[in-house]
Amino acid sequence: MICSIAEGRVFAKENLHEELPEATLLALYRTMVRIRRSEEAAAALAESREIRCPVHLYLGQEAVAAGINANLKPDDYVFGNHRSHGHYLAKGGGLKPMFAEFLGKATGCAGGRGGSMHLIDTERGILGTTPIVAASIPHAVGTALAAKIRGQDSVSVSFFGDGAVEEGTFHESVNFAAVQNLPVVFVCENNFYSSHLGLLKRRRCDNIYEYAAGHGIPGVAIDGNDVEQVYRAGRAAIARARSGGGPALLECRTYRWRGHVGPAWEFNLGIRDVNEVQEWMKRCPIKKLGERLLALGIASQEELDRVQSEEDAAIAEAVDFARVSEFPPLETMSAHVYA
Amino acid sequence: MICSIAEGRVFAKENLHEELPEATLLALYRTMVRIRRSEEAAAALAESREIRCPVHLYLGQEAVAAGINANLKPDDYVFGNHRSHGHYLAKGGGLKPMFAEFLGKATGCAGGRGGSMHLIDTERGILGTTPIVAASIPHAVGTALAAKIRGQDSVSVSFFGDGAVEEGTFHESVNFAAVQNLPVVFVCENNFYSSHLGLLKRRRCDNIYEYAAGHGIPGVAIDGNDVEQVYRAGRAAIARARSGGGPALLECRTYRWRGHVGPAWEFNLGIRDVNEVQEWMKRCPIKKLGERLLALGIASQEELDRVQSEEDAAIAEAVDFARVSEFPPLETMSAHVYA
Amino acid sequence: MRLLTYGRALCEGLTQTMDADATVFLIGQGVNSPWYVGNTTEGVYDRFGPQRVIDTPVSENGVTGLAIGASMAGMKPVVIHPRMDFMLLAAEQLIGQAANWNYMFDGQVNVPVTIRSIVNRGGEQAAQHSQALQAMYAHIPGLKVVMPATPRDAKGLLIAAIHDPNPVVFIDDRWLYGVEGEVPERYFAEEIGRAKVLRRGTDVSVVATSYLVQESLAAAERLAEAGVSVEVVDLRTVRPLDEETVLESLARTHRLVVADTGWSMCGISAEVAALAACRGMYDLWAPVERVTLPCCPAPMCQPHETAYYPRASQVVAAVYRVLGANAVSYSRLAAGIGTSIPFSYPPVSADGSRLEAAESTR
Amino acid sequence: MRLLTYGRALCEGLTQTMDADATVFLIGQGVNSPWYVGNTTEGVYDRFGPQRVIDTPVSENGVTGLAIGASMAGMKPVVIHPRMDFMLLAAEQLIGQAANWNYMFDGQVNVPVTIRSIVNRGGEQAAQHSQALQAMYAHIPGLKVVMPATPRDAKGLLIAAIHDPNPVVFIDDRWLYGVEGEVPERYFAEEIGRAKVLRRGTDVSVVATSYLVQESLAAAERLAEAGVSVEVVDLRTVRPLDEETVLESLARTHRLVVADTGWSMCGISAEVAALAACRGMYDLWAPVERVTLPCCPAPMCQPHETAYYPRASQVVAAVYRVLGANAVSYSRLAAGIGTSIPFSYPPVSADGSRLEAAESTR
Ligand SMILES: Cc1ncc(C[n+]2csc(CCOP(=O)(O)OP(=O)(O)O)c2C)c(N)n1
Ligand SMILES: Cc1ncc(C[n+]2csc(CCOP(=O)(O)OP(=O)(O)O)c2C)c(N)n1
Ligand SMILES: [Mg+2]
Ligand SMILES: [Mg+2]
Repeated sequence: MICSIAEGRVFAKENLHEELPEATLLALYRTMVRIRRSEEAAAALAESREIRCPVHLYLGQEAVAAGINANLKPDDYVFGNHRSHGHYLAKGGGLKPMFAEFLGKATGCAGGRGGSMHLIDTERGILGTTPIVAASIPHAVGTALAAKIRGQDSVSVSFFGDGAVEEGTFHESVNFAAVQNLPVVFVCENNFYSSHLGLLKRRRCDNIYEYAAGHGIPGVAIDGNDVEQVYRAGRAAIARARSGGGPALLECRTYRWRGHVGPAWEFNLGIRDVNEVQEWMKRCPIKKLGERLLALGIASQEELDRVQSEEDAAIAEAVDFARVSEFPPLETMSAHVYA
Repeated sequence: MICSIAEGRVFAKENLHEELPEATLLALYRTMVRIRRSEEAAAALAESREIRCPVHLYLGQEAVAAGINANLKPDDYVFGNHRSHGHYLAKGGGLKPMFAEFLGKATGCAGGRGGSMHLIDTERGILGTTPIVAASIPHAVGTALAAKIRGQDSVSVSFFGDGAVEEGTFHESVNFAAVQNLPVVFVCENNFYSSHLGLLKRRRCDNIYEYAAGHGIPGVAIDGNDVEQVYRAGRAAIARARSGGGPALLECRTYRWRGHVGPAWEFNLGIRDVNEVQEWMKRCPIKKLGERLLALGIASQEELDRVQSEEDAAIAEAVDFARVSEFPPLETMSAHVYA
Repeated sequence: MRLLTYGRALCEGLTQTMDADATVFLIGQGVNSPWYVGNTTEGVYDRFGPQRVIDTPVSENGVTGLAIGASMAGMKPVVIHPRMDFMLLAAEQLIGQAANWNYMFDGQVNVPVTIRSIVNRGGEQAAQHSQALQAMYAHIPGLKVVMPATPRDAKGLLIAAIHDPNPVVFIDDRWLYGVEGEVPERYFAEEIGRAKVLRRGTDVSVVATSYLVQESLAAAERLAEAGVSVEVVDLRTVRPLDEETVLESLARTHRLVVADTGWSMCGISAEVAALAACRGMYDLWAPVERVTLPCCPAPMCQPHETAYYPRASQVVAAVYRVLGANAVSYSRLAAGIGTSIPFSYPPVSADGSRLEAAESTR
Repeated sequence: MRLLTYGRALCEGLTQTMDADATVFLIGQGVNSPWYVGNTTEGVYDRFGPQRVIDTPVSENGVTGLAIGASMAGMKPVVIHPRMDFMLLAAEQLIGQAANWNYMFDGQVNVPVTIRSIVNRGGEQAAQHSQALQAMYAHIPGLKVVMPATPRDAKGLLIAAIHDPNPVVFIDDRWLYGVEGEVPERYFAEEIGRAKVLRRGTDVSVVATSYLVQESLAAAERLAEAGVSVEVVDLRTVRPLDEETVLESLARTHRLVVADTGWSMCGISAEVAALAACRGMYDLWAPVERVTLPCCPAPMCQPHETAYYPRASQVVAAVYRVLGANAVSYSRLAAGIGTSIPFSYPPVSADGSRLEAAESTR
């Protein structure tokens, strides 16, 4: 379902249709389940007000984070936004530090100073997510520039939403990466909404990938609910970037199931139709891959269920860990203003 | 020489090849000569340090301002940048207030508070030029929005350089105008340099007009040294905007003869080649139209010379006027901070 | 008089102005959303339609710039930035363009734009969703900056801001939206640039902004029970600053606490303290105290967040500190300029400890 | 010691740091142009090549943001904004991102970026090419702001800024580029956060920033001829502010003039005056005087421009004003707290008129 490829600037075609190894498919499945089940746990904790900080759930978009991150090494960089639980987990971030951070505990990945919108795991190339729309796009360009200057082969991936392309910073970043030929992949998760506003209330056409042509780099729109397609496109773009081919823009078309922030579903608010949500839920990326795995005989239903129960157990453990952890001491409030 | 038209979003084709009436051609010629000769006068005054404020000369780009503005009514809005002498004159701004402003005199169009980079003529829809790159692009979108809200048929034109498309503000403005379908025409004067940097040091491809497609509006690249082509493309875009068709992007490919700022030629500084400048000077827009007028028998050489001597006389008068004018009184320094 | 909440007062002011003046329009992120702006634009879209109520893409600089452009053409746009943090992206258009335009063009084109800038903090939103940056804008000639603290001012100053021929940064704090107070039903404007003494007192002046006005009033109430008479001055406008009202209050009480919702350094509290040092020095009997945010970004976790934001108790403590201070300069005494009559406010021990202890038992 | 101009000192500091540390790179508009940055990057491109000296598109927010990103990855970028005005476009990345990062992530990722921000004014460039916005950045916890006034500091503080693990806004004024002074040839750093007494004096302290330090030194020279002993304190760093050095000076001289190159309201001069009101009040014998830009944008025409920028003569006039002031508060006298010994500095008449008249004949 590749809608368009900017003329004369294509990925190698064969890469986009290759069958993926079983182990890869199983790993993708597990990652998506981990994200799905932790988001559901987070939703419940937010509903019960145990989580008090704003949580922007990734439910429905799991294929994007899973498919892209599976192509990255620990020293590749990933930058996200307000909706980054999935990016963090898919890059290898731990469940315990994540849930502890949601609760503002000292054991949280940001020491209880960030909350859900500020996840970090320096060991895994996550140098911090920021909820200011588009603000992290130049950061990803910067780590790519650092890699280039140092002669490292790290690639940077910038995850952002369809709303972020409305910020000029997006264009400034892409243009700079293009002219400097930097190893960065721009992944736009087009879920068709920016908080309460649908895509066509904010732009004239549904054609985000076309910005790539203007900036002189490859751009493709892909089915962001098909993790295999995301994986292949990500692999091609990342390999190209790593080998000096420069940046690319992937528009992954997907959908967030819940409302913009918090656990609510956002029906009947004049924002979106129940039917629309249900249509997209039928295209659940986990169900889709699960059915493939069953059909190809790669896994049995039992094995798939086991993945889920294993992840559930880890999540339950993480939530307990978070609950029993302490808040940071009051005296540390003013610490770390300066390094 | 239309390089490309964003697919499915075209101007009416026939408009682009029609012969222009004699009076129009003669008026375009006069406007270009007025700009040319005042810029040369300004260059001389800057060389002798009579003008002390920075002057960004429009020499070589005259066809763009002349061709576009000839399609505008007095209550259409025009916004410019640091290099706006031509925009101001072509929209009907007076020579006396312009030269007086260059010298910082109370009789200047901005009362001696702006200088060359801040020209204004509210009677002619010039609400002020600003030298902050790209800053006036949203202003033009705003006057277009005002016209739309009021049900006025004014069109806004935004003039900016190839450097300005590197500012995110450009994209934010175009996207907003597109989604709101506003009567604004974006005129990018691609003179291939942003101060000391050539185009391909700042972007990967020479394809500015392609941004239009990403934003879902028509975009064309035209020969900015051919005033007839500029006039026709401007007319089509302006008429389309006026009749509710929405915005368009015109990339006018042209060249500035002098250096970025001031009267110097900027040769042998490692910035640009003498040959390149000479090549472009051969494609002088005034010479080109002059030859057409002679060939078509619309004007004799004598008549063309007369245009120049009339303009020269008016310019000399304006310079004298500026010289004998007074500075604004010292007590007014702090006036007008608030309206 | 009719009671109204601050949030509804904002909405009423906006609606009445849009009714009265067809050149007013509303633009910004979330102006037609159930969340971004609380109840402050309720019903406005239904009443005025998509031409005059424009929900925008996420493009702060562009949108602010185009509102500025529209205002040059004679419109009176109200731009909403649902968080002051996001407005940083529009700093160039506000500071570089709007503030300079009227001056730069000799008064020929003014920029009657109103920027409604919402401070929206707490709720464990952390550092990037909590900033109160009034000082940035108050620093700039050409801008006006208003910070209503009461429902009446929310309405009256919003109406004034929209009609003001200059760019006005109108800062409202969501913590105030639920505050109820008397608000005239009629269409009226409060004067921009006037502070107001909300409570008369004799012992100390507390000059405050925004929600800290409410906290200062609460502090004054508590202190009155302890026999301390506090004058509360609501600045209302931070640029232009109503220096005379502050100085008059200082001349009456001789002691000054400044309470501002932003940071201290080069903040509003600095300017008011500087005013005392420059123009009120002879009236000042004790060092000025500043109640501001601590010198760090907003924390996230609940205990830190609770400690971070100053409340009435911090104002009370600051009042005790200024009351406990001596009114005479030892350096001047040493130089033989002054007598040795240490002065301290009657019910307070020299270091203020007695009353502070009493306070802590509340 | 070797003499060097301020501009060349900047260049030497940069070059030595890039020699010493491979993680340092230079990025910004015009870093390799003959105009934008004067002579402050001369030879740097030839020495370090296009990998480490990157001239950029006109994209202030993006470029600042990517430098911040590179610094998170362990690089030490130096971003040049050839005019502080243009840097407004990068306000969100600086204030929203860089300043908060280390705090928000519990000290795990710091942002060692240096923002060289050039104040470039005069030359009839008008309002949008003249701004000196140090106060905006000084207001923000998490940022450091340095403003070297001498060639030695230009080099030493630049080296310190680049090595500082925090985001540092380094502000240099092109009016200083030609100033010559002693600069060590060796690779050295000055400490960020320390003010310096550049001239000892007993009658009044002039606390100044950037080029107004040079003007204040000139003023002190003139005033010395008139028998007035001026202490000149160069702030050097405006955030963190070296409060102790200022207060010590005030404790010695008891009179304070603050001279800052920016606007007054909520400016650096406000903070220093507030410091006197809050922590130096007992030492203060006269109202504080502030020497700043007038409360308007930069004008264009030559007579206005000349009048607009404060110079040594404004510092001299301010010194006379503080010397002419009384050291005793009449309000305290009236309240019976203080004696009635009006105090005025020996060679000055009560209203300062005698010496001011003398001055005006120079
Ligand atoms: C600069 C800025 N402006 C506005 C916001 C408020 N905001 C938070 S999330 C969001 C929507 C972003 O939409 P999109 O990028 O599509 O991401 P999604 O929420 O769909 O994942 C907005 C407008 C913000 N955080 N930062
Ligand atoms: C925001 C901003 N950044 C940088 C500058 C400095 N500057 C002035 S003109 C200019 C070049 C602009 O190039 P272009 O837009 O192509 O216009 P041209 O000079 O070629 O007409 C630059 C970078 C500025 N004025 N404003
Ligand atoms: Mg979205
Ligand atoms: Mg150009």
